[in-house]
Amino acid sequence: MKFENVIIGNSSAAIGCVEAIREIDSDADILMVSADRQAYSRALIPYYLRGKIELEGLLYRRQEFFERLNVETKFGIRVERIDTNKKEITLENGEIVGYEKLLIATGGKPFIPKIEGLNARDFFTFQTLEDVLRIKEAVEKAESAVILGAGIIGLMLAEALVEKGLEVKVVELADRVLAPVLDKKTSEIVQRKFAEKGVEILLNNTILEVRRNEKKILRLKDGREIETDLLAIAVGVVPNAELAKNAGIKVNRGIVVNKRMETSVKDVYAAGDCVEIFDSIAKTSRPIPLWITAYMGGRIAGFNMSGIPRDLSFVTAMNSMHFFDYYIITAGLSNSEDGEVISRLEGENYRRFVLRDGKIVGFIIAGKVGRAGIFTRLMEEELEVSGFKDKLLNDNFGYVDIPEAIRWNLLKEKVKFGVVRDAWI
Amino acid sequence: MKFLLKKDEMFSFMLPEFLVERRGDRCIKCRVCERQCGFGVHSYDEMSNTMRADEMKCVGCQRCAVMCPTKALIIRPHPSDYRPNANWTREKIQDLKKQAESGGVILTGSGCDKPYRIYWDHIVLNAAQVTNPAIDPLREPMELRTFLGRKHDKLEFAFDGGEIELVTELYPNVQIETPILFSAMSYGAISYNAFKSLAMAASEYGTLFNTGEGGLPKELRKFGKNAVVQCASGRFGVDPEYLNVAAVVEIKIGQGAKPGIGGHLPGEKVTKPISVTRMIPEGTDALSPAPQHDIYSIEDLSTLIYALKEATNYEKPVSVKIAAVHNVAAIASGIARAGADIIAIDGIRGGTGAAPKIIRDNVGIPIELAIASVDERLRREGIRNKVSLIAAGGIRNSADVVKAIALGADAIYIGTPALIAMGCTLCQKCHTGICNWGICTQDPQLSKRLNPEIASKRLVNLLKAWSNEIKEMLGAMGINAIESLRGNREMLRGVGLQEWELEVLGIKGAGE
Amino acid sequence: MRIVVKPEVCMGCQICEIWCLVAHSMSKDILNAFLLEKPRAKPRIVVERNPSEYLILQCRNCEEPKCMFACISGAIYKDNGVLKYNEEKCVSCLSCVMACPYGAVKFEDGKIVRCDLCNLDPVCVKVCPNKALEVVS
Amino acid sequence: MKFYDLFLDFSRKLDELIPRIRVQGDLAEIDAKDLTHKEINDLIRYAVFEHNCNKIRLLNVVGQRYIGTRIFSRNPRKISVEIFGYPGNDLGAFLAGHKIVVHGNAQDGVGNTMDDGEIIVHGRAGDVVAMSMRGGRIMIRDDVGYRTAIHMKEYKEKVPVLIVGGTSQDFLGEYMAGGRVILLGLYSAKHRGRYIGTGMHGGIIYVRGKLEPWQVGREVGILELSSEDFKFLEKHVGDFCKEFGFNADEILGDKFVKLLPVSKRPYGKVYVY
Amino acid sequence: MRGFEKVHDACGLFGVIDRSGSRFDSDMVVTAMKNMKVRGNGLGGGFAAYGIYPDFKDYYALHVMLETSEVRKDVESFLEKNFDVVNAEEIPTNLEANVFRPPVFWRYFVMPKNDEGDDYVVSKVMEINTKIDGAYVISSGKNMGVFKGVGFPEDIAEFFLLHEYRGYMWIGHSRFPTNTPGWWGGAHPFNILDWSVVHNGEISSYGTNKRYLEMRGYFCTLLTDTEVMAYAVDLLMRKQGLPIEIVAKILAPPMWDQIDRMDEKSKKIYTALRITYAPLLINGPWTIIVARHGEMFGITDRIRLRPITSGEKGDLFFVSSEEAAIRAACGELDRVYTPMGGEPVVGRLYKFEKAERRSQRGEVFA
Repeated sequence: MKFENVIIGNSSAAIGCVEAIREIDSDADILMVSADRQAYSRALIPYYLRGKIELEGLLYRRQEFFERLNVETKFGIRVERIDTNKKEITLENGEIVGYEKLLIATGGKPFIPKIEGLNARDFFTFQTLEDVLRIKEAVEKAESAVILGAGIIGLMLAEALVEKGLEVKVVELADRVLAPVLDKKTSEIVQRKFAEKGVEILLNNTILEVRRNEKKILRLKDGREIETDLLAIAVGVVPNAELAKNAGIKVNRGIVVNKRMETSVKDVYAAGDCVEIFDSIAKTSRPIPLWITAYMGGRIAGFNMSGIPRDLSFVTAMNSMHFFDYYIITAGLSNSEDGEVISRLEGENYRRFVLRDGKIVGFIIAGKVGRAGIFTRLMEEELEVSGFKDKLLNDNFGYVDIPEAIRWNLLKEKVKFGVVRDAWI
Repeated sequence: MKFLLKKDEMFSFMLPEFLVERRGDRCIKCRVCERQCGFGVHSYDEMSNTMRADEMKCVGCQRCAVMCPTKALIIRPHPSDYRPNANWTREKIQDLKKQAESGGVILTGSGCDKPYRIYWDHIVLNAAQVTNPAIDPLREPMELRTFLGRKHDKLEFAFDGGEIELVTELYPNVQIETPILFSAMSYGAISYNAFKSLAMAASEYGTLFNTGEGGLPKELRKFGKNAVVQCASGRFGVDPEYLNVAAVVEIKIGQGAKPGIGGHLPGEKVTKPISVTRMIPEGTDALSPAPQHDIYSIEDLSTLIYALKEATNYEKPVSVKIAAVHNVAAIASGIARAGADIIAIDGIRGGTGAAPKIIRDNVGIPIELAIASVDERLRREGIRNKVSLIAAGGIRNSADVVKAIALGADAIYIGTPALIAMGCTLCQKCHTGICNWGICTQDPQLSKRLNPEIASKRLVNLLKAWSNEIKEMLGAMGINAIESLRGNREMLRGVGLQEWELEVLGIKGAGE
Repeated sequence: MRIVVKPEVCMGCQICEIWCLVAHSMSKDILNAFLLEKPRAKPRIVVERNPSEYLILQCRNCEEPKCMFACISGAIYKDNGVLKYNEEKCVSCLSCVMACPYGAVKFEDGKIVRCDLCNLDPVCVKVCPNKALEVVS
Repeated sequence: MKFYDLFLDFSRKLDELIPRIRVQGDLAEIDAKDLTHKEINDLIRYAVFEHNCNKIRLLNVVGQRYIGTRIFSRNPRKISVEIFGYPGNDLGAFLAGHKIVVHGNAQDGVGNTMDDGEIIVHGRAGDVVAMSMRGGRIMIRDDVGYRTAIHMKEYKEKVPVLIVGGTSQDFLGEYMAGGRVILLGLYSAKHRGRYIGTGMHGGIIYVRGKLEPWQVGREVGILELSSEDFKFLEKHVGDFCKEFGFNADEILGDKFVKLLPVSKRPYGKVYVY
Repeated sequence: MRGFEKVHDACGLFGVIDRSGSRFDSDMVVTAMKNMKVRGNGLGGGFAAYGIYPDFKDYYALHVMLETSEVRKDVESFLEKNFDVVNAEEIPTNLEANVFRPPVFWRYFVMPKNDEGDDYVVSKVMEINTKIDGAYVISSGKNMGVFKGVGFPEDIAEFFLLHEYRGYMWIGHSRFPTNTPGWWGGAHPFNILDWSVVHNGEISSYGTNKRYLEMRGYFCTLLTDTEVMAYAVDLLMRKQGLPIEIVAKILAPPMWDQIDRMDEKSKKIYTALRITYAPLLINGPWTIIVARHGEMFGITDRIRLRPITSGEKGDLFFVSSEEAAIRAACGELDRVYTPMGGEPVVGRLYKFEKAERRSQRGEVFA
């Protein structure tokens, strides 16, 4: 059995890849192999836990999608190994499938720090459908929870658990929540939001040891011991790159890819949370585990796999998050102090821009998030904004505030390649 | 309107001219009226969540009433009035108060609105019955093509070798497909978009627009073959290329709305693009002297006519535009003999972008009488075919066009009807530089309101409609070419006119 | 297709916005939509205004729609070349707001508000008194 | 009363006139004796466009108008016309960048609405010299008449210049909206013109010699010259002296005054809306 | 200008010429007119005959209508003053004929004083018509004459004893005026010098045409629109020397859309004609027959709102409102032709053949 395109994984990058291939070529055969039984959206996990959506709602693309796009699927099957010489993959059931082009989109996996006494049954992670089903069950019996890690996932889980009536504590090693993306002011607002809901956030702290009686007893760095029914670990995600590594593909922190999403081995592409990629703003290669980055990476890989050379031109970290209806959007070097920083805080509305050489390299917009995408665009275009930088801080900043000479050029859509005709649910 | 205390202003004794009524059950507070009023009449008050109106500022242009999505606005003359007085009308009292408060000469825009007799409304047309057939213009040919320029008394042919050769060399003539031209409205007086709309419409329909005295912007020179370019006392934008791209060169001596008065485009209207076209620095007053300072006599006019013919290599008809004044017939005769190919005569009701009100309303004579007496005079002298006559000022519909041509005009200039077609409501505030319809303004935000694509289409529709109506009237008379109407006063009869008026018009009374 | 504004003739009257609201109201009647319906329908058009300028923006129906790429729930999708939005699937994560380079996706009263192109017969284009909006393919 | 077209009816066809022209390479010489205005310009066009002449010499000119007016073409070729005799009114009207030199006196309307180029008169000129002139330069060796430089205008780098060796009669620079006029007053101690610069709202008039305040319109202020003004005068007066054989240093050594409009908007307050 | 009444009429026209130049009597023309009796209503009839005064062929024959006998003195003293009168006589009439209140007709054979020519004659005719109340010159050509009045054509023929004249060319007219009282001067043909015109129709452009002709020195005095035809033809053909083929294109020009489709040369000529002679476009429904010595032509308006037919038999050439009238006069024909609107049909003496060939070769007027 041999396919022109084989995709390992079925999440964002994989879907992006399939949709791109089909824009170019309606005939090429595609096989999608994934350990997951269904193509669901991991980013929706917290919403499911909160009951905002039903299980059905987790499905990013339904099975009909694959039929309609004529994609052969082998879901619920793990890939054992890749042989890049023979251009074959071996599945866990022993089946061998040949490929002409291969996309590795194996995603990421939760990072579990070393904690004394911790074993797998003691804690939950919060990434997969299995995880959330387990948590859902556990929540029914639990009264209290401790979450290690005050990142986006940790805090969203905290919000969900508070809503379920649990007494929640969050333990965070850094001196504030969301330290990698928020500055002090926004962190404080978020902390205040959680405090108002009774969530205790233990900063500059971590769990050193887990012990058990009826409940779990956690010994913290500051020496305190706290009891909890439920422990969740959400300190981050790391690339799931073993498969690639074993196949002899170059891996640093993640699978190394270039702008065309090509790995070190010919005809093997990689995209999504499993790769490390060049951050156009931070000017360094690193894993950027974001939904849109994964989708775009997969999409670019799809074009290149179909013989259409195309680069992923702009990548940087960007996040949209919300806690107790407080919305925050960040991008780039959002909390950097290195450069010209302009900001305005009014109540809980906050805008902060980091400028270098008159160009935006990062921003935080919180409260009235308005039309934050415009700033991402300005970053991507590397537009000199010093001429109107004061206006950036207005809640209703828009294209009208950009000088007319460049405004209309910006409003032209720059289609690099590919026209999306259809993308079904 | 903020009902705030005012300081440092002379308390005004003026009454508001218009009443702004807002129907509460209709107003959705969408604030379209506020955004549409260049005069700042409407405003929204947040505290009371109401729309307000400052009626002192309202000019009755009806922009808000038209644009209001729920038609919640009624703008009508203000019912507050002085004691009725046939002598001291409201207008007279208001003008006087305005002068008492300012000490200025009152300026106004648009044409004279005084009730001098409108002769068009006292002239009726003929139609064929029984003895000759009326012609159905929808199915049979009906010709409105008109040529403007000097005509020969006779043609000479040579019959060499069996071939017929035309020996006579024709004078330059310009062909138009309907005897209706757009009158002079300069870029500066009207907005770029309005100006461009006129050019586009003239070009599409095959007639002419008139640049007025403000020049022709470079990018619009492609419309030159449909342009009458003016050479007026200010000589703005007059360069050799301007003269040579045109279809007709017109010397502007006078204007019906302000005979004997020069032009004055205030410095604030001389924006960058205007200054490029007029070739004067930005912000400078563009002054057009009352006379042309190289024309103090009829010989001097002749000098300029031939200077322009020289400058254009005798390829273009030269027109002379004058205001209709008391001895217009003798003046026209002189102009014809001075070498003009076309004489345009502008009557007392002709429009203007700005004129002293006292002049506009009191100087000049109606075009009906002027055109009749000029035509008759030129015929008596045997030189009617030496010039084409264009009647202007106060033409309101196609019947007026037909009557003017039957009185003796070759073609008609329309200014105000063209403006109305584009949206003008004759609020007479052209001179303020604020025009809510985007026509008579240089404010870039206001001029945007006139989309040349729409406005030119409206103008073409106007020309089409009038031309079709003219064809209907011609058909009814049993005539199938406009030249058979020209000077055909048999087709006219007067109603309710005195003997002297019939005599001047050269028509019989109805029933005679 | 895409709705674009011709800035040289857009006069900022916002009549497009008013009728957009009506088109997305329950009653489709301007008076009811504004005066009676609670909550009032939301116009999809983005009107930018500062003291001296204005700009009307509709969804550009991008050929490569970033909002769709960013959408984590599949609520934004394309159907036969037209971007569509399924409110039921949306979890208001605001990824689309973050991604849309034109700021054409609005977030108002906890809901994503975005242009639906009125089933390819956009009301805003029809009502524009100055033909400043046009549909281009 | 018979009707005549003053030009077409009295002008002969070009074919009849061709013997009047002598072409020698680049130069065409035309004997203008008894020729009409139109005939002269017909011949000039013939020389310029049929024979590609760039230099025209007109002999025996007496009163023929519009000389040089009809050489406009989209081709920017510059023609030089030398006139011997007494050209008539509107010499170089609408002139499109060409050069005209007159050996004799000129009449009214020299350079009327002239666009660009140069007119040099070795003698005097009549009324309305440089009316509505928009560019180029006119140099008159002797005096000029009424309403000189009326409504002269300028735009950006296109600044017309008029230099008069003698003096001017009344209404010099009326309505003037731009450009530069230099009045050298070489032949009399005093200027006699009145209403100078009335309605003036742009441009500069330089006057050498004495000027009483009553001679100047109320829209005009009398100022001292700056170093920039002197630089300007040096160039143009220098050219003038070279052309007509005067001593520039001597002339420039004398006192000049500068007339400037006090407002770009002289009538802004007269009207109410 | 005021006091004028335009006459609206619908009429019968007829013309016949013997191209060899042989003279013949009035029989054919009277028969033909009688045949078209229903086209008239007895309020007007008339004839023009060419070649009838061979004895005085170098003198202008003035047929003068005198409404009263007193006015004759004024006319005769005016004539004495301006002409050498070689013969003066009352035109013989039959007072028994069925006509309505006939005036008196005199004819004078005259020669202008001081060797003056045609223009002089025209101006003197205009002077009599406008200045001498009650006197009208109804024809003024050489070796020809007009006989017309109020009555049916055959009655007019009888009144004027027409069978006693012999000419090589005759035209006739039967009139149906609708709104003017019968007036002898208003009957057709209209004549100036040797130009005679009979007309069927109504000229909608009358006011335009009349005012243009007035500018050229023609004054319309006969209270009918046909007059402008006669004067227009006189102006164009006699004064300006244009051939009938060109005159036809002035009176009834092609439509602009037709001109737009022509080749450049023709377009230029037709455009020149239309713009120069625009006031002489004769608009409305009409057919005319125009005669002068040596030739006769018929033409209609450009969209042919009134009828015309021509016919040939041997040397004879006919133009008529109806084919039946020609056949009534002549029986079998060699050729019958109905021209297009605005297309002239021409009958000429053979001795003018050269001119005829010339015009036929002028292809643009084909």
